Amino acid sequence: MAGLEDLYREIILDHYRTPRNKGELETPPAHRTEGFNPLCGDEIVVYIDTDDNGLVSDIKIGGQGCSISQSSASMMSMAVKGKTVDEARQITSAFKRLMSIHETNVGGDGSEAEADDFDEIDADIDLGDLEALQGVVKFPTRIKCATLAWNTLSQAFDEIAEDS
Amino acid sequence: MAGLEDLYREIILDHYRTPRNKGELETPPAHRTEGFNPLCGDEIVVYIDTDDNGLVSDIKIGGQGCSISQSSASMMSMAVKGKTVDEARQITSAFKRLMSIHETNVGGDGSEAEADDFDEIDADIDLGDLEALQGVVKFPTRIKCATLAWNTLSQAFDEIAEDS
Amino acid sequence: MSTPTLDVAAIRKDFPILSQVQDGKRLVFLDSAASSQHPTQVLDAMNDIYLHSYANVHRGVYQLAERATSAYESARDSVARFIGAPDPNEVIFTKNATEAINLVAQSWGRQNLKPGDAIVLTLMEHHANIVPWQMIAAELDCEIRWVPVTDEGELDLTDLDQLLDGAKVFAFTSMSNVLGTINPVARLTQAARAAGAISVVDACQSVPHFSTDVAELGADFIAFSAHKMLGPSGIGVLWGKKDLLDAMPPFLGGGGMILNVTTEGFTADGVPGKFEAGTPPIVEAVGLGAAVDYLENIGMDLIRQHEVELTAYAMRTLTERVGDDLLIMGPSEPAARGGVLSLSLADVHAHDVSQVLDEHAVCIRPGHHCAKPLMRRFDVNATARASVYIYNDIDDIDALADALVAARDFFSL
Amino acid sequence: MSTPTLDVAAIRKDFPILSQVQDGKRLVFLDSAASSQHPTQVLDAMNDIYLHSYANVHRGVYQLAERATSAYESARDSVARFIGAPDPNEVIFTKNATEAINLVAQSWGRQNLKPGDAIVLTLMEHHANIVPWQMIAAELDCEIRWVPVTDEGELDLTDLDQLLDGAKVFAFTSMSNVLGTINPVARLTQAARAAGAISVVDACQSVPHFSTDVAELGADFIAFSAHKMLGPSGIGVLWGKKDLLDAMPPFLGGGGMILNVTTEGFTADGVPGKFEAGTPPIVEAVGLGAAVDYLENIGMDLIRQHEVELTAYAMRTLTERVGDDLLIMGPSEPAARGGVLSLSLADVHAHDVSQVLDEHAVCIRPGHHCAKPLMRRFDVNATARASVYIYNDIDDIDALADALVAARDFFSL
Ligand SMILES: Cc1ncc(COP(=O)(O)O)c(C=O)c1O
Ligand SMILES: Cc1ncc(COP(=O)(O)O)c(C=O)c1O
Repeated sequence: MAGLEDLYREIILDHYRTPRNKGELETPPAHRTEGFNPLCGDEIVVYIDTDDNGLVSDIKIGGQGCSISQSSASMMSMAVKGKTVDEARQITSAFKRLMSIHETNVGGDGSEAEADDFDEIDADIDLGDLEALQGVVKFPTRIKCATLAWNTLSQAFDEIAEDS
Repeated sequence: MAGLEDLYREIILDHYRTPRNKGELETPPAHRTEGFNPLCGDEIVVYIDTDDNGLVSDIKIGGQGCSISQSSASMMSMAVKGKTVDEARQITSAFKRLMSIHETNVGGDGSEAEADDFDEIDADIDLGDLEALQGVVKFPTRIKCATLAWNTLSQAFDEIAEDS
Repeated sequence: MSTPTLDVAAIRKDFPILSQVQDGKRLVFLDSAASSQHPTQVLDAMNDIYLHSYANVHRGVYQLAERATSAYESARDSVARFIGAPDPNEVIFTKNATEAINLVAQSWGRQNLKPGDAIVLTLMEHHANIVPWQMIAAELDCEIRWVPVTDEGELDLTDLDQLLDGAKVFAFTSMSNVLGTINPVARLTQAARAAGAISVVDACQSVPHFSTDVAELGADFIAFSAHKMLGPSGIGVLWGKKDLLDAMPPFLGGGGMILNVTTEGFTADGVPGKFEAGTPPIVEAVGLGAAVDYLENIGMDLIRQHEVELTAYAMRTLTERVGDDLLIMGPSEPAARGGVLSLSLADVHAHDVSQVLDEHAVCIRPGHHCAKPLMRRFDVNATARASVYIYNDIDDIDALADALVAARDFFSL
Repeated sequence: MSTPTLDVAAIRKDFPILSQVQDGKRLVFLDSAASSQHPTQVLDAMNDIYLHSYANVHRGVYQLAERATSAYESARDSVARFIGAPDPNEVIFTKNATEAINLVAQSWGRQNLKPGDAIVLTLMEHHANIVPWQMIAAELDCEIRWVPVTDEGELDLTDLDQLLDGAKVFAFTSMSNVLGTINPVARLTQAARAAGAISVVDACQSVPHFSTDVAELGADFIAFSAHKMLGPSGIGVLWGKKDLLDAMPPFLGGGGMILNVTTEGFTADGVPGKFEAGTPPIVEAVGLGAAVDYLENIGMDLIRQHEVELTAYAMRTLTERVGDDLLIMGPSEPAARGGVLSLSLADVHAHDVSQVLDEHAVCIRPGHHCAKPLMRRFDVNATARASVYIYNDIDDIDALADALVAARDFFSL
């Protein structure tokens, strides 16, 4: 049995207590996307600004949720800020693969992620702090907490692409 | 366990093989009502003529069904022909009480019949041949076969009363 | 004490799942408001059908089919008796309470609602008693009005008459699955009747816990689920007044709900058949019947008394042990509420609370409890909900208190 | 013989109900087309959940809830694999096949059908694949067209292209539950596609008996019920193509099918959640998963071969033993049909035949089999239907023949 320490690594609690990039951005110019975890009620609002070079020039996170969803959002904001949209999407894919081991067994979001070998595909992507969330896969119902912000980010990118 | 002889008394088979009052009546003046046993597909068509004195002056039975539903219809036609509508309704009630012992447990028709004491209430009504159908109560799913014609008759009386 | 009390130790013997040990700890199941556990009597009744008397119902002449049909219909009789329904044919078996409410919203609604008509709901409804109405309201262009909720977690009935003025439907819960609040059902159904509206009572949280008499409640429809009252998954109940049910068009079409079918059209059967299209939850009905027998055997009043006592003990103990960090939502008077406690532990999120509690083998439920409008009313996005039933005792409450203290300490407030 | 055959004796050991003795006679169960029996493996899987891992799904963090959720979702994976569905999220759990078809008729139908649109059905449909279409056709003023049936009991496809011309839906059965006729599903779905209609396949009688691959069938939707394939009552399956399901509005509203709910309205979740409002048939899904494992373990091809052999034996034996008094409806070639034999015994009514057969502990089903338009087509009002499955053997067929002879003699033709 996985213990609480596997889930609540210190760095996670730190991001939860002191979330980075918390707040709002003015819309427009920023884009605003809301995400829900239908099971527990967690809500994430992603505000995102992209510049003419396709860079994520700014990102802010709103909403409420558990330590896992909030810390994941906080770390995400740091990981993608200043990156190109393409890079941010790659990081998203890498993170979702990290989380995917049980996702198909908790159902509901239509994700078709499979238990790929993370290290092989993503060896060149550095998830940094985010790897602290790896322990979440041992708690299947919490995976959706960890991926909520990322799904919302993907949706935001999709909407931005459609708009332009 | 009740045996087949309890169900298929000779008189029942006789009515089944040689149904009385089989046929149709011209409508109008006759009234035509169809009844269905939704479970097995048996259909009964009752053609009925009432005269100015409230007598069932003629009755014919159409449709198809099993030995129980057909013989019950045949005996019914004999029992009510020449009787007043009120008498016919009384016979119907008496017969339905005879059949009611399990009816609430086979469901579906909304009948609220209870297991009244038949003899007490109906001592003065002579069901004649119809009592041969008493064995049916030991075969709960067949009760609906036996009551089909009678429910159709009641409906016919109701319709006639509404029309006039 | 001379008043009888519930013999929980004896009851627990009937629930093998509760003697489970999780990581060396006694399993503490406090999530019955979501779904309850099953006594062996219920499982045995279902196994007995599968092992000796299984067949499709209503259509066979052979003995297995007769036994299965009679077991299925006896379950209807038991449920009717349990809720005081005058006629077993008023009891419709659905797949869950949610389907029961959708049935009313769609079948009664499509026949009776017109553009501009008002449907009155309360802010403490479960999504099951909101979304079906929002769907039909959107389809038919009806208005939805909301009865507010006070800070104490009770319905604010100040403007009820205005809200009901001209309304066609008043749908409300008999007991909040979040706050534990017990609503004055008879008073509300009477107000609905006075306004010319039908009343639809979501009785999911009350039928399992107190004695129910549909005549006393005065409702037109009530809905509940077997899985919250010791019964199996896969079956719920709609009870409705016979004349209303008779007048309603069918909901789902198929076998078992017809009198006749031709290429030109179909003729629907009477109730309950009309609303039970397809092969029904046969064995599940038998399980529900056995659950009802089990509950009746204990006695609903004794069950209610036990839950009030346990709730009082819990409110006292949790407040003492966890102190000001803990907020218990809903009415402060145990006798005015059911055995459902929604907790907030300072700024530890409910999801995290539950996770720590699971380490202590304490099973509670975090989340919005399918009552998002209510959560928004209280400006929370999740609570940690503990709920009790006949098999819970003060040891369970003590374990909950211990675990909450541990959770608080883990997140070191 | 060197080809493998089904070890029926071994299989029967898994079905305790079949070792029952009725009035001193071996129970002969020949009504699996209505509902099949259950191997202990299926019952054990369900009891195991109830005894060790029961909780409501999708909403709890504690271990019971995680185990229950993962068991429920694994069942979805098993069903998806069993029918070759590319994505488990295309598998929607319903209460029965009837609900599955109503879901398509109402959700897809209300969104896509307009007055004057045509829906094509066949004359051999079960009411479950007729009435839902008649209901939506009446509501939206659509036309229903019927594919006729030949005297042999096959679909008469002569005018199929005309019938499909301009149609929006083609709904048909993969196998007749009365005639045993196996329809050329791939050809029919292709014709539907060519005409721009969606295809809805009632696969109730085929999924339990032959291997199914939704890609090969080319259908847009298929529906079937667990209780005809060794699974429990109370659960059915709708499979649909992902893009169609994604585009459809919800069917029932409530908990579990939403992303968000406010007083203003709701946002629906994605599939499968969108179509699974309320507490789903949790344990029933696990039972269905176990049934699927059991069937896969035997092998669907071997099952099909066994049923063809048994059907051939039955057609031969019954004709020899009962002679000209007996009429067997449907295709005369056993390999062209499933193991369903609708019998007419001269002028003895099916109900009476069944009654006599019950005296011999032979369980068959009399009636219209929820296919009244087909019965009318053949001008019968009831047939006596015997149907076989994996646990039947030639002894069962011999007992059926004996009992039919006795029935004929009892009514002394
Ligand atoms: C061909 C066919 N379609 C549909 C059904 C309906 O299935 P259910 O009653 O499980 O919904 C049946 C079984 O009765 C059937 O045989
Ligand atoms: C108050 C209330 N209403 C409705 C429901 C829905 O019940 P079900 O999911 O069994 O349909 C629940 C349970 O989740 C509930 O607590």
